[in-house]
Amino acid sequence: MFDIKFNSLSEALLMQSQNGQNHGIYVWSVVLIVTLCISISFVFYKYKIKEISKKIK
Amino acid sequence: MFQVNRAYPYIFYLSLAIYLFSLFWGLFLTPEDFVQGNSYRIIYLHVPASFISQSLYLAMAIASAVYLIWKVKLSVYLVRSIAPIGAMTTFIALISGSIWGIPTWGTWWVWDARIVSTLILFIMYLGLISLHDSFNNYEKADKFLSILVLVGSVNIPIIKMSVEWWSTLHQPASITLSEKPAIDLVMLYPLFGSIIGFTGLIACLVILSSKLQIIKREKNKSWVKDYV
Amino acid sequence: MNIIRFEFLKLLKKSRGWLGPILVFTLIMIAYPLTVELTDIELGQSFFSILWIAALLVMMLATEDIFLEDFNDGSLEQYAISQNNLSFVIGSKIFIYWLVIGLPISALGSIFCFGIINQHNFSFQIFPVLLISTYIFLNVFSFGNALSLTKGSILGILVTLPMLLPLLIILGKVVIAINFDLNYSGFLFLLLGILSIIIVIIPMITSYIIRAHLE
Amino acid sequence: MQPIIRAHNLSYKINDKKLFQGITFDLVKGKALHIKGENGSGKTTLLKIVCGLTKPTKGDLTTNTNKEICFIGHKNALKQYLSIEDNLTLMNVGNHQDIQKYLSIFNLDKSLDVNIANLSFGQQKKIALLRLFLNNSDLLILDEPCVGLDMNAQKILVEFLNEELLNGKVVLFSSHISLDIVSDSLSI
Repeated sequence: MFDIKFNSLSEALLMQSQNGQNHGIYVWSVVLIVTLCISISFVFYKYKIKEISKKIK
Repeated sequence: MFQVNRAYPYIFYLSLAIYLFSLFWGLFLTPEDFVQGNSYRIIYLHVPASFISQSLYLAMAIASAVYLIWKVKLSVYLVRSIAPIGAMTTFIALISGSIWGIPTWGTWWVWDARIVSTLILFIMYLGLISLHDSFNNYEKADKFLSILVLVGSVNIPIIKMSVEWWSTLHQPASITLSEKPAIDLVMLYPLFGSIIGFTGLIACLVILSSKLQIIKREKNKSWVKDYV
Repeated sequence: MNIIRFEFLKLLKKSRGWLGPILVFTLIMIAYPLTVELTDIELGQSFFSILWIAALLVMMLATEDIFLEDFNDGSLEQYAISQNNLSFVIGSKIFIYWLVIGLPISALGSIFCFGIINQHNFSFQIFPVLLISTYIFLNVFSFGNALSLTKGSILGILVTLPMLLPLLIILGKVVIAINFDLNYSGFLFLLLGILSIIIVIIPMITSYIIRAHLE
Repeated sequence: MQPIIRAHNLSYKINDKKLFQGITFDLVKGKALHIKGENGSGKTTLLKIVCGLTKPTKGDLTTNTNKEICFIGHKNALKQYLSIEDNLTLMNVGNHQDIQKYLSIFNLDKSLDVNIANLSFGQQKKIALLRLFLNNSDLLILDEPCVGLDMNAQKILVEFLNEELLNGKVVLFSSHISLDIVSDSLSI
């Protein structure tokens, strides 16, 4: 159950399926978008809180 | 607020760890899906986001009911701070869904019941934000926001129902595609993990966002000045 | 009863308030066949979607200053102070708008339906549906307009339009039902049921919103 | 005697900024109260609180009248696109016995079919004041009633108010200029 299904990094990036299509681009672009959205909102809120704290001081 | 502040790093790192671990599990350790190939791995990102996007609305509805009945100011701050995060998760759900659609359905957009109702949800989130921001008097804005959230929450099941009803006639083929294939336990564990982890991360975002709202709205209070 | 009479007088004397929407509706109905090749089948195919969208847009237009004018000149203030029930005032206002704008538009819609589809049973069956749906549209849009009272009607529409999408779906279903002679009265009762809920709730919520605006 | 208005410790905040606080007054029949204050000190808000349009942040207010409150605010509640006659109908004072008297005092009886939009600011204000002159209430609330009025109309207004006070009505008004009315005054 716990063995990695891809042999190399490039294989993991491509994610070739049994029908021969490479699905890596879809999976990784979604991963990228999700990480970007979440991290940007974290940075945004931290920055905003800092900004408003400075103003109040 | 101080207690939440102390708990915040624990929640953050724990849920981040759970999320990353389940993502790793889902992306690399689970077997390939027989029908959809490797593209099904998007499920570990897509399902948590769409789950959260709806539960956030529910949370907003509860909070605005609390505001309208008991006039608890904190709950309307919560409503206002959830709205942009809800919009963001709905956006993630929409985008990841449509990217997932390219390899599996052959098209990035289908007029399918779930997609349309998610899109409507997204528009509603944006409408809530723009409504609240267009008023300078916070008390008015709070009232209107909570009324609209409540009215919208009555509407969401109706929208879902009617949209589903509608699309079964027009697009009988796509419906079966959007339904998940009976999922194997091996794939289910990391899915649960990613849902829990994502929920934790979003909870952290909500905490940050409501902190911002509280500081913004109570900036004249002395305890806020002491705090910052 | 006085309130209904006064609102009627006000709306009737403000001709751009009621004539404008009706003319826009007529223009859309006239303009639509010009965009399609003039063969009857194609015209009929998308006529109903145009009809519903036109009704929706025109109701949007009609409610644009349903409360704004009264708010700006202070009449709403007087209503709120007086012993009249504010939600009754709002309900009768919406009713008058429907009587003066929604009713003619429904009649026009079914006349155009007869002209374009050329089947009289269609236009007879579409008339009550139009009557009910315009009333629902008016109610929901006045709720949106009350929310964004001083901030322009675009915001109100943005906020309420998502809530009307289910209704559009039902209206689409009604046309199919008429087409295949299925369960038409069932849909009519469904629409009536929706209307009877909305007609009670919307004035109540709207009066709460308007009181908040007057603070 | 039971007071018509009893205000106790009223305060009002807007966006967490204090507008006024600790306002207490009682008004019995036949008394008038002149509310004074700078611009932005909350006179209009206080009057709106008494009308019941706004809720005070703190404090209680009880009004003891069965009849409707007569409120003349900054906004005239007149329809610009309607004639004077139609506006009077809308005010529900169209067939009051004194209506001809006041119309002729203000020199408006000859132009009943003129649209409000074609009248001057002062004339519009006079028509809005007809709501006061033909009132049917115990409690009269006036927010800056003299803005835009000529001396003659101001005199008529003051005379009318004094007469109403003798009739046992309660008057609450805010004004920058002092009016010749026997009244207590309250500065906020």
